[in-house]
Amino acid sequence: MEVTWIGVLIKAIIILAVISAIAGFGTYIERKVLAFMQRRLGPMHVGPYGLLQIAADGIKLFTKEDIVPQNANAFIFKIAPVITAATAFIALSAVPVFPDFTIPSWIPVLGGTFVPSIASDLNIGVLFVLGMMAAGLYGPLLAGMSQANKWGIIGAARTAVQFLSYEVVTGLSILAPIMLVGSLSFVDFNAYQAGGIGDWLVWKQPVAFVLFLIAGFAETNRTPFDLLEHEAEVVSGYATEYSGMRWGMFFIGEYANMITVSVIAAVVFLGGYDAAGTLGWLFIMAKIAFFFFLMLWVRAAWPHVRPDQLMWLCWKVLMPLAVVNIVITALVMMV
Amino acid sequence: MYEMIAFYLFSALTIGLFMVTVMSKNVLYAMTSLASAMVLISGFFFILGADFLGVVQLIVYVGAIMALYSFAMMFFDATRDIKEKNTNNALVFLLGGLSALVLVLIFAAPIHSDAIHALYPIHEGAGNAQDVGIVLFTKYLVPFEVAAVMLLVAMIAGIILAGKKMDHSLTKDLDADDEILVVKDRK
Amino acid sequence: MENLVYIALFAPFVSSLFAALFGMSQRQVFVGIVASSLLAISFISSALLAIHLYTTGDVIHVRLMDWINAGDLHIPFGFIVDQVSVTMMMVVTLVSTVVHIYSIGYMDHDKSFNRFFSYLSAFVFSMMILVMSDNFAGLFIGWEGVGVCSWLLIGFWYHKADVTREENPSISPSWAANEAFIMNRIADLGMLIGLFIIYWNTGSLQYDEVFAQLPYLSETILTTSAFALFIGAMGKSAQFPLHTWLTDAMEGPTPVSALIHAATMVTAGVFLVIRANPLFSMTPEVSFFIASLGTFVAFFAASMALVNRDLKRIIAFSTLSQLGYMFAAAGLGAYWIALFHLGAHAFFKALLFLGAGNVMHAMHDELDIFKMGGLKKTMRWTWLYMGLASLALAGIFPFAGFFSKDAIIETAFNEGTYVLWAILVITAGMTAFYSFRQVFLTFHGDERYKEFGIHPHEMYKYVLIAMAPLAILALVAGFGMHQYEAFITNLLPEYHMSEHTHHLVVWLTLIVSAFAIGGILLAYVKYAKGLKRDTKLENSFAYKVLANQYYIPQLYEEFITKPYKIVSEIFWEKVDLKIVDATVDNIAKTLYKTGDSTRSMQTGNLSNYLNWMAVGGVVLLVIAAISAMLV
Amino acid sequence: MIGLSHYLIVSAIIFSIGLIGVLRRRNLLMLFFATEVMLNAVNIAFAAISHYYNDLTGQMFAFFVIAIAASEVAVGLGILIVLYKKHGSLDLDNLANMRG
Repeated sequence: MEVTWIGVLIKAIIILAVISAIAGFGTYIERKVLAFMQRRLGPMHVGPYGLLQIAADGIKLFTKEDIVPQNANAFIFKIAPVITAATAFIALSAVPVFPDFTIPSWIPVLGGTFVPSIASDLNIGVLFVLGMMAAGLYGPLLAGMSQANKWGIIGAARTAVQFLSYEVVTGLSILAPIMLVGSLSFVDFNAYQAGGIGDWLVWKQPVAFVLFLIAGFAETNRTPFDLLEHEAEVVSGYATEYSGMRWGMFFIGEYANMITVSVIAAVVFLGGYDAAGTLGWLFIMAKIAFFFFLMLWVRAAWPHVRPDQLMWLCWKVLMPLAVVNIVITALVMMV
Repeated sequence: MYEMIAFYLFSALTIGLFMVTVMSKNVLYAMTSLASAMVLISGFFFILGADFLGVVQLIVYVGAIMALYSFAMMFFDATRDIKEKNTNNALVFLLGGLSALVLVLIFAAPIHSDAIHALYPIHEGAGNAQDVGIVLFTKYLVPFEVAAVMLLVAMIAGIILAGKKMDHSLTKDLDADDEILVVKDRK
Repeated sequence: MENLVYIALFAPFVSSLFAALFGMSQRQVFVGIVASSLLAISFISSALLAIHLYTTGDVIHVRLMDWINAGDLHIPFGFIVDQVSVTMMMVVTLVSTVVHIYSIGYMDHDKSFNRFFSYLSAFVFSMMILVMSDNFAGLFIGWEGVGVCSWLLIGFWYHKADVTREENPSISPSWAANEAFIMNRIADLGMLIGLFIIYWNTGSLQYDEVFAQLPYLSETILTTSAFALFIGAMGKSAQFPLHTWLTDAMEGPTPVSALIHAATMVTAGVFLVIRANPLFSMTPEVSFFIASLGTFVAFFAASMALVNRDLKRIIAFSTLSQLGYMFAAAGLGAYWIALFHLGAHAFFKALLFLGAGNVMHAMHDELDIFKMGGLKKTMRWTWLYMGLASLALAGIFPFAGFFSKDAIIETAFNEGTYVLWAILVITAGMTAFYSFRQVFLTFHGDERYKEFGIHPHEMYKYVLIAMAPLAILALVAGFGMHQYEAFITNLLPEYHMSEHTHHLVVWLTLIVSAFAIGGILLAYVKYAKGLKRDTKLENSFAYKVLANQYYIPQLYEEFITKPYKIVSEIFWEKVDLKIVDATVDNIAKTLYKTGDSTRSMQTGNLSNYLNWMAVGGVVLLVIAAISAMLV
Repeated sequence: MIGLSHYLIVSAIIFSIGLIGVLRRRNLLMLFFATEVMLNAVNIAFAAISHYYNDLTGQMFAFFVIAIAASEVAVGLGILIVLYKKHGSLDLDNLANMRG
């Protein structure tokens, strides 16, 4: 099927709309899941089972006063959240969120348009996503540096340290599957594991899978690695001075990144959208949902780590493990 | 058509952003514009079919090098405008402009390209990453290894330079807050 | 068998390295013992090789590695064990083993004991390379190697200060070492030229390939190369006019004199002529020149030995004289006789030197035989050894010297060169005289040393025992002459006396023996009862000329060293100072001035530097643009 | 149609911008930034030549330039921090100890 610009546009719109919605809905889910795990009810007052809480939060965020601190560098302060959100969505553009499909011909105007699985199928997709996620660190970084606030600066410093360090682990851990597949394209990853559950790379690369997940938690700033905005230590880190929709953008970016990591983990290690058609939809959605749930679950189950423990884990445990994994993979492939 | 639009867009943006980098008095602006211009330069690389180079530009330049710069900036005061004596601005712009003019003249002149042949032609069909890999690990293996060693050496040098006695100043016993108090006392 | 070759070759090397490990440390006896043992191993290997070669006749040719491979030049690191080299190996390893053991006793009180063994073993290694190499390049390496070791060993006591020529004719050990080295370098230049000519014309330096090509070369080339090679041999074997270094080399420790400057290294020249015999047999003029020069040197050196008072110098002159004999034989085509004399001479001359070392040791480094006498009482064994060696040197039946020297003199008669024959016969008489003059003055007569307060004592037992093999060989080696002839002529050309000579052989032998015995008797009459100095004779012109070595060292100094120094000074003052140095100084001055005038550019401010750099860059760009436009 | 000259001209302009930055900046950190600008300009030229001559050598050189930039940052920033601790400023005019 030929990829047309209309198809790509539709895909882009779908991604933007769906992910933004998920980001909002995600907060609700997160609160609910955490609540259940802590034997309480969570949001219950707005709407049935608190379902309208999302709308209430949205209204609150949009209507809240937009504060720019006096000594802050206003311009940078304002664009920093945009960078976070933008890089997160750009990264999603190279990820196969859903399988490709054709819009049924009975729909007027758009009928018969082919919508590709990936908005832009780069042949170096994996690296591109990693690169964009790396660029995403500028959001928190600039936010922290521009706001003339010590908590902010500390948060920014932690951002740089944590993201830079864990990028190494992410890259190295995903290198081993890349070596096995011999391609950097997500489509090839999917095709490599098309043979069913037995072909999933998680069986061949369990170490890489675990390492990638751990690094993914750090890259998306999730508990137990959420040192960038750890309330008990740095108030709210890089986001201390933010309010309203600017703060909301950080939030959307974070959720989008969570979804990106989930998608990568699902496509690279758990077979992706292996079965064509409707089942593929369901499968990948289930996998992504599982990883999303896993993140919440971990948040409920684990305490924070200290920054020095974070670095220790990265450079003295994960990175050597990742390198050893690569070497072993290479040896096995060579033999 | 797309290529042309992209090229002119990227050119205008990068040139503008780099101008900001060079002219701005504010370190944050300079850093931000430099980083974003580098992202745009990776766009150039994608247009030129050098996908792998583009991604490397993103990951290494934007993700690591510029991040390191910003990390280092936290040691200095980033929000304050930097004051520089700008003597001889005329000379600077004359030199810069002249070099730009001459370079442009040289490049705009017709190039005799007949004599130039591709030594490592790009394979049809294979992706850019494969091509790059093949050339990098055959013809450029030794430079590659040397570059690796160089990076290792640079890393060690960086650690030793910056890591030694990070917690106290070599010259001053007072930290910044105390200094302000001292100034106030004098008044 | 191949392993034996390597053991024989490298055992001395290992020994040298081992001793060098302790080179800077205190005297350690075990260093000497280990070195001697390794040398003994080398000797045993050589002996086994010799037996193998004697019984089976297999020439062993090994190739260690490719040494030089450049363009058309292929020189392997190859070694050959044939009849000639095995003879040399036997002689070298035997004498050096004895000398090593001897040195343990002789160098007992020297603080550089370990260093001495390192040098000595290094010398043996170089000598083994010299004799075992299968090509001229390897020979040359060994040749230079022994030169260096000789330099190190002559100058072993380098700390001794220079004195005047009247006080000590060789001035100082380091002076003597330099003299030896420089003279050898001059001669080596000749040898190098010879090698170049050979390589240029035959395209190889391998002995067999070179010799196979010889018949196709022109007369001139053969003559030039043979002569050039012989110049090298002249230097190493101290033939006239490059002979002065050998007597001065006696400044080195006596074991060194015994090993290097009597038995082995100085015979390298003879070895070269023997090795290259196909070349020399094709150039009769050069060969005859060699024979004449050898005869002349034999006589010339013997004449100087007649009047010398220095124990070691007398033996050194006799070495020169015997080398002359060897060259005479080799020049007359009797190569195997020359080689035989070489071997026999090595045994009794080493013995003689070692005996002299004993005397020196006993006399506290006093060498003047006029101050000795009557030492026989205290040094019976040494007296026995030296007497025996002197008998061999004088050529008295049945000692080794008799057979070999007699054969040489017969050869001279056989070739019809009666003048040479006559000189050699007279020289034989002189040899006997000076040898026994020395023996009688040293060991007989009144005990003149007493007035100098010296209490002589015999050398250590083990040293005397170690010298025994040399004494035995000096005694019996001559009887193996016929077996040796059969063995060596497998490789070297045979040499037979003509029918005419054969008839006269008894008479010839008697004439020579008569001269020899006459010499001994004369010495006995003059010196056995004690020293009676004849002032009239000592003041005569001839005596003075001989005592001053024909004034040759003085001539060299006057006509070579001094003019050279004057020329050097002129060049130093006129050329070096005024032209070369001035040019360099002016360059520096210009740079200084430029620096001074442009110093203000260096403000220490990086920005300014960058501005300058940019100016330069823009200028280069403009030049590039303009040149591109012009082309 | 975009040709090689276009890229080279953009590259030259960016390079000159970097040059201007190098010349007029007195703050060492900003000097580093200007250097990065120049390096990037060269990388564009490399990639463009690589593309138009169908030869990967240009890209290879761009990779090595990036590697060099990374090393430069590691060492350079270390030096900057040491300088800052010692002098309390990164201004070149304060560092002119080497007056000839």
